[in-house]
Amino acid sequence: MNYARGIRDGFQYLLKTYPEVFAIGQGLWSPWYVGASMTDLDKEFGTDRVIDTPVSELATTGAAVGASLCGYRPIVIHPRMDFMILAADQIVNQAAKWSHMMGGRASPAVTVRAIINRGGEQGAQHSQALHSWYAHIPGLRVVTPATASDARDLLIASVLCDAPVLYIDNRWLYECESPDSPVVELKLEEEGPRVLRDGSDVTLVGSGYATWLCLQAAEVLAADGIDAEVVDLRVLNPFEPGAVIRSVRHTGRLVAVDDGWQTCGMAGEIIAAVAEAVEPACLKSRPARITLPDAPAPTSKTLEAAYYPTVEDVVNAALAQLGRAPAPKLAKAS
Amino acid sequence: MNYARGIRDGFQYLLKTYPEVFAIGQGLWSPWYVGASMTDLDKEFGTDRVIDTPVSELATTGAAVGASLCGYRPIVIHPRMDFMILAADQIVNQAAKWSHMMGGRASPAVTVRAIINRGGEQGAQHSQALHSWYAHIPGLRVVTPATASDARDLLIASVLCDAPVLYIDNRWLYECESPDSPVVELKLEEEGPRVLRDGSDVTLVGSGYATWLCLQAAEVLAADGIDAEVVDLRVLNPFEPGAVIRSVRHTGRLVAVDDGWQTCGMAGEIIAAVAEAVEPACLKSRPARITLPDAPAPTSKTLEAAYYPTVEDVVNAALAQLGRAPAPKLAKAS
Amino acid sequence: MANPGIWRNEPAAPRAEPETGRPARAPGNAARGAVAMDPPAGNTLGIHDLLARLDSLAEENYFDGPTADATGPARLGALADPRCYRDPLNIAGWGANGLRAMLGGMIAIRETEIALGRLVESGDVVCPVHLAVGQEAIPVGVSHNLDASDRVFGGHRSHGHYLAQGGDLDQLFAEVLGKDAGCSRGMGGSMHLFAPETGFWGSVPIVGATIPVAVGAALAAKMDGKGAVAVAYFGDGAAEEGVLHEALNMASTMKLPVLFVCENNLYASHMDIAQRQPHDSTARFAHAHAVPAMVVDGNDALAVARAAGRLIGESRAGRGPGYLEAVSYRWYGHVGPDENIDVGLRRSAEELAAWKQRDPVMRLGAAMTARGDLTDADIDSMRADAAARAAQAAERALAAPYPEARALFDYVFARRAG
Amino acid sequence: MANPGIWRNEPAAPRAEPETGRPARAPGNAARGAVAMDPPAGNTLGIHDLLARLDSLAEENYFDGPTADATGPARLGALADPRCYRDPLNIAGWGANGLRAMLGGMIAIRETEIALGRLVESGDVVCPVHLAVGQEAIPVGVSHNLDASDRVFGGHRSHGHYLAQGGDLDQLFAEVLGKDAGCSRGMGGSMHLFAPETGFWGSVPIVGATIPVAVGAALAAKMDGKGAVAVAYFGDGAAEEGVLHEALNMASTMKLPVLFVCENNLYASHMDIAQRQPHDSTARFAHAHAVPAMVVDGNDALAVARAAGRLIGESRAGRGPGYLEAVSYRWYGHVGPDENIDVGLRRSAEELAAWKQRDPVMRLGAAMTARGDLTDADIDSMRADAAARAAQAAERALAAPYPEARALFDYVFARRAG
Ligand SMILES: Cc1ncc(C[n+]2csc(CCOP(=O)(O)OP(=O)(O)O)c2C)c(N)n1
Ligand SMILES: Cc1ncc(C[n+]2csc(CCOP(=O)(O)OP(=O)(O)O)c2C)c(N)n1
Ligand SMILES: [Mg+2]
Ligand SMILES: [Mg+2]
Repeated sequence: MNYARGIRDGFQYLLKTYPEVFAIGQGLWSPWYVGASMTDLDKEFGTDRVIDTPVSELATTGAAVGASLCGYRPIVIHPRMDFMILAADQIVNQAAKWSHMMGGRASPAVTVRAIINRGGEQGAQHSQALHSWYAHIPGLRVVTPATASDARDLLIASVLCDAPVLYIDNRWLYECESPDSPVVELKLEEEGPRVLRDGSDVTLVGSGYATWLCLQAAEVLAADGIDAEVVDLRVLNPFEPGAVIRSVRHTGRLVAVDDGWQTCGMAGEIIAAVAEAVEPACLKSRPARITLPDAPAPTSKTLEAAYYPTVEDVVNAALAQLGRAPAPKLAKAS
Repeated sequence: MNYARGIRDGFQYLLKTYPEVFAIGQGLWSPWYVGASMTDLDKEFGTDRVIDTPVSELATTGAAVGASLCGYRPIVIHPRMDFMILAADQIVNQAAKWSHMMGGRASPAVTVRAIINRGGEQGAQHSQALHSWYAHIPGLRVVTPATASDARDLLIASVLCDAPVLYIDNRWLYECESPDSPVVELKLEEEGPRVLRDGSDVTLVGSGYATWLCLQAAEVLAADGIDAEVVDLRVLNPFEPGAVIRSVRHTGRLVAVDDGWQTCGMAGEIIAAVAEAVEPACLKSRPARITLPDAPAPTSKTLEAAYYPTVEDVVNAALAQLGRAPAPKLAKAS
Repeated sequence: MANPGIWRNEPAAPRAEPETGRPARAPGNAARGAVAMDPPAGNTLGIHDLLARLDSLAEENYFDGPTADATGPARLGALADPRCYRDPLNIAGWGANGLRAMLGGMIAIRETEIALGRLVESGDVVCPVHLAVGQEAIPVGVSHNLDASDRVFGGHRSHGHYLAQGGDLDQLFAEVLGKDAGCSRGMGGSMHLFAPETGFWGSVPIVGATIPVAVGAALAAKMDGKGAVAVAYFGDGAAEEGVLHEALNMASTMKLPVLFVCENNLYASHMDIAQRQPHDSTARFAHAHAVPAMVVDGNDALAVARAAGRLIGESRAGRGPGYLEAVSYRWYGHVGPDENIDVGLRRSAEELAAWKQRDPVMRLGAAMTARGDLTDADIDSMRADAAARAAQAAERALAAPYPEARALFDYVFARRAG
Repeated sequence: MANPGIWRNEPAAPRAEPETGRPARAPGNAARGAVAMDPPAGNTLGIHDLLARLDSLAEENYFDGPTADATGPARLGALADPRCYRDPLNIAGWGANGLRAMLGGMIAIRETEIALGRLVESGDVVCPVHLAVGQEAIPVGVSHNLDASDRVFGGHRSHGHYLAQGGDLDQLFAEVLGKDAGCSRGMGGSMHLFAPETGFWGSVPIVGATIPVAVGAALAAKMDGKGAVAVAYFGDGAAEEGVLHEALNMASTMKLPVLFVCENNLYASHMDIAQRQPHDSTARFAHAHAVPAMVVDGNDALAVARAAGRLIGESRAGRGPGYLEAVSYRWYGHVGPDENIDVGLRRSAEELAAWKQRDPVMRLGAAMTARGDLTDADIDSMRADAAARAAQAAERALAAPYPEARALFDYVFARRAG
């Protein structure tokens, strides 16, 4: 099962099992908009439950919020996180706040699905990964699956959760395979960061595509006799740093990886949470972070290659933690 | 000179000195919208240069961006940062990116002024301080004056800067006084964090209203024989942590204070930047942060009192850094 | 036309004539003559009138730049003229009981808001309180056609919307005072009301925000298939937010059962509509999106009830959305009990005084006393009762406890009842 | 009406009749008869036609829910019918030189885009490339009325807008290939063009984003006081973004010199307009905001030039904004050179073939050869020249260097030239 298939299976399970679930968003009747992640769902479940929309991000999202107040569990799909900025009011001011503002009486059980769709020389307005923005907003659960089974099971958990959830997937992961597994209905409230690989030399932390970078880097490091522990965050908000803290207490070394920007981003949050919790004496070296550089996304292929973090960057940061020189040139990732 | 007067003096100086400057936004012809920070500017400079608008945050901001491309230096005013979320596309996708996307040829020299206007039981949609969000966006300078002279001089520097700037002021500071000073035209590119008070026991870092909390706390601590150094960030993006790092190297203790939320917020960024730069052995205790709790703003006065960080919170965090017990109950701040 | 005149088959109310020579309609209409202009029938404007007005606007304004002044004459004509529509309502065909309920509803809203205003003046209420005194006929007229299975959404000025749906009075006062007994458990205050048990599904103060939310509630209602409708209340200022247009397009394209109710009180905070829009009637937006619209005197509860009833009936029957523009005026200023007549705005004491003569309560009351449905003394005692109930609710709320500190965290993530 | 018929005093072009019995206008018009319907004069629709159409829409649709089907018949009538408007253009009154320039402009755009499409197919171009082959008459007609002091803004499909303003061909190819010699120094690609020296002030691919930006450029132009205008190009899909309405209202209220140009090609990516809007003409939005609008055959460069000229003239004279809806069709699919006719959309091979018969290049060319302005061989050689220029530009761009790595950081914060 690959990641795109995981998402599609999640939709299929939800639409089949729960009559109150529906999907709405731009491109749902299109052959290409959301990659292979929703192929023919409109045909399978009808255009009344898989609804394509006008080019109106804000009203579409608001409509999903409204339907969610009235007993439905809509999934509103934004084929690009960049466009979703136009809908931020409904996500941040409405969905995330209604429960609190109404004393727990309103339940906007809406799932907002945002797709990170970058690379391919698409440029600065078609490349953003703004998960850190939304992790900043209390009341909004933020979920970033890194594996195919999480892509499916966290989607299901998001939709079945009574709170608003932002579910973020990344098209660079669509072809990644995980072993087949049966569908499980997880309780999103109980999900959080998870150790995907044990190790004792250095802790690598990521989410979404950054987790994939960490896993690849751990392989490379293993070949070099270095034992990296990989923690996949999975849920960015509310952020529970416990698993990361435990891991760093054990390894004494931390590399936080994120495929978003640095300032006020998730990688910094990981380091801050660890620094607050772990005695300085426990740290064998200064924690490091790997993020996008402080620039909008370029288009030229040469600049794109320089822009996005690679497995090599993660490997080298880990080596630096251990006081080792950078590895010999690796093939460029992704 | 108080803070509101500082802002108004900044506008007056700009409108008088530079014919290409104009102000546009909701409430500019109103007697109450923007507090005392723009009183009668419409009368002084005419309604063609101080323009009130329909209730259209997105188009108003876009219009300011457009005018800024064509040789003007508009200031677009959002009387509440919460409402400005509706304009985020023009700030984040347009203003912040046009220069980069156009290879440095486009110069959106727009200043976006956002007002943090909270408290008074206004509730969750009328209380937000989202400076950390915008600090995450490359290409957008973010400025948060804490003193009356900065309120004026950083406004002027923002408007004269060729890049887009988000200038954030906080109504809780409007009555704060600074000594009178002559207007200076600063180069925003050269401004950054500044030590407002020297000390050697602990470093307190804040921006905007949080800086005021730090300064008050330093007074209280001084009475207790503790010498706190206070760093005022002033410019959140691009973030230059040098002054903070130097201070922490000196004191070995860090309390990062922010009046926004915690996850992926500015306080975490400060801690991360320090943790990355300072050898663990340099730190005498784990850095701490003080932020809003992870909840939307409440309305009830009792809950508001519990919600916002106070001088007492900062004092106690500093005491904890020094291994000391919390101070006896202080009067509630603000 | 499949059903000519469908919007006109109500008994025509007598039409108050302007006191001055100022014509109730812009002169362009008659002059052109190309559009058949029926004499105004009652105080509801049907689509033909609107198209005619649009046409006359074209004649006068679209092409002659120099006369198309942004601060030019009002296009709503008499509907926006406080010298018109002052007479007692035409209540022929309406039973006394129904009318008494509507009158009582308006009086209850008014007395409640006056009491809230006093709590603001006394300093007991701190949160922003937006009063709609003078606009009571709109929610009473609209809710006349709704029940608890419908889904009503409001904005920052929604006490009346909440009460007209049957929202609890004690819970309203408790909410405004930030008490745990409030309809939103004290977590929202005046601008965040919630009473889904009555069909009132929430108000929030981001202008325009509930418009698409109501469209979503209508989508849910359509999926439910039980004939419920959603209602979005918003103001003439909110009509400047792009989201209204996105919502109208979606509702129109998907044929959703939602009534857009624009309470056009001619002001958005400190700015009158002529400073913000090229035309003073917002129903033109409905037409642009092919949504049936009616424009009514918002100070006539019966006109509102009739028009809303017609549009809601169409929605319940599966024919898609409707748009009701109800023209009114708020007696108080933008926020709190200040009148906003001496703070440098274009709103004047004269304008306010004139609008007070177009009082929606008085006009219904006068018609009922004239017909003998009740006496002036009856009205006085209705008013006194309502005031007493409000005072009592205020007292109870003042004495009630604030939420516990844990409320700050307990409600961040809701769990659904079911 | 101060100046009756102001929008009609052009020589009327002969009107192509539909090949089938399908009427060019919806039947409601004639049936009602209340609005004086002139016979269509030329292929521009003035405001009266639009109001009449609005009226007929009301007749047929507003009230009869069941027939107001979201996927119902097109309201643009013949303008959206590819069986109409196929004849050679009426060029009476137009000089050969001017026409040759316009024809050459269209040919240059077409050959350039065909060459770009080939680079996509060969894999040399990676960035998304949105082709507007078939729509060349619109930018050529609009730019006919503009010069380098004006401010034109585009979107994701803007090669033609850039070229029609005189944007450099080499820089275009270099930009699409991400080379340092590009008009945006290789930092943007096809969707981010910039050539302020020609009056082309930028295109970006967030749909609708440049609409308010153009309004701001118009505000700047008004402040400059030199008679410049701004132009915002956008599509029928962009008209669903609320920001269009906010921008129209601002421009109308502030009387800003901006021309809104809606290139209505009846599709937004995979969805035809009937799936997204209740009506297929977007000019209704201009009317709603009291902005003068004209709807033209977007495959007739002269009709576009005339209408744009009229509206721009009004703007330059200080009379505020205008709205031009130009109906056309893109020969390629949404992105890249694929035709999108066999990928499960409602767009069919027949539809495409029919539209190719309404070719804007052929129709102008045929009229010119018929009058003897040039020969078929002349046209062939214009085409060959344009293709050769494009091929040359492509080659130069392919050989040009990429930006240096420091470009990633150098442009984050611009410094103004002055
Ligand atoms: C998005 C947003 N922008 C601005 C405001 C500030 N604001 C509050 S009420 C108001 C005026 C609304 O006018 P209208 O819609 O006519 O309603 P009315 O107050 O007249 O009932 C404004 C601009 C807001 N609350 N939300
Ligand atoms: C804000 C935003 N939403 C969605 C998209 C995806 N998108 C790109 S082009 C397009 C369709 C635009 O249609 P239209 O405006 O008619 O222009 P056309 O492609 O037909 O020229 C869409 C939805 C986008 N780029 N930006
Ligand atoms: Mg109003
Ligand atoms: Mg289109």
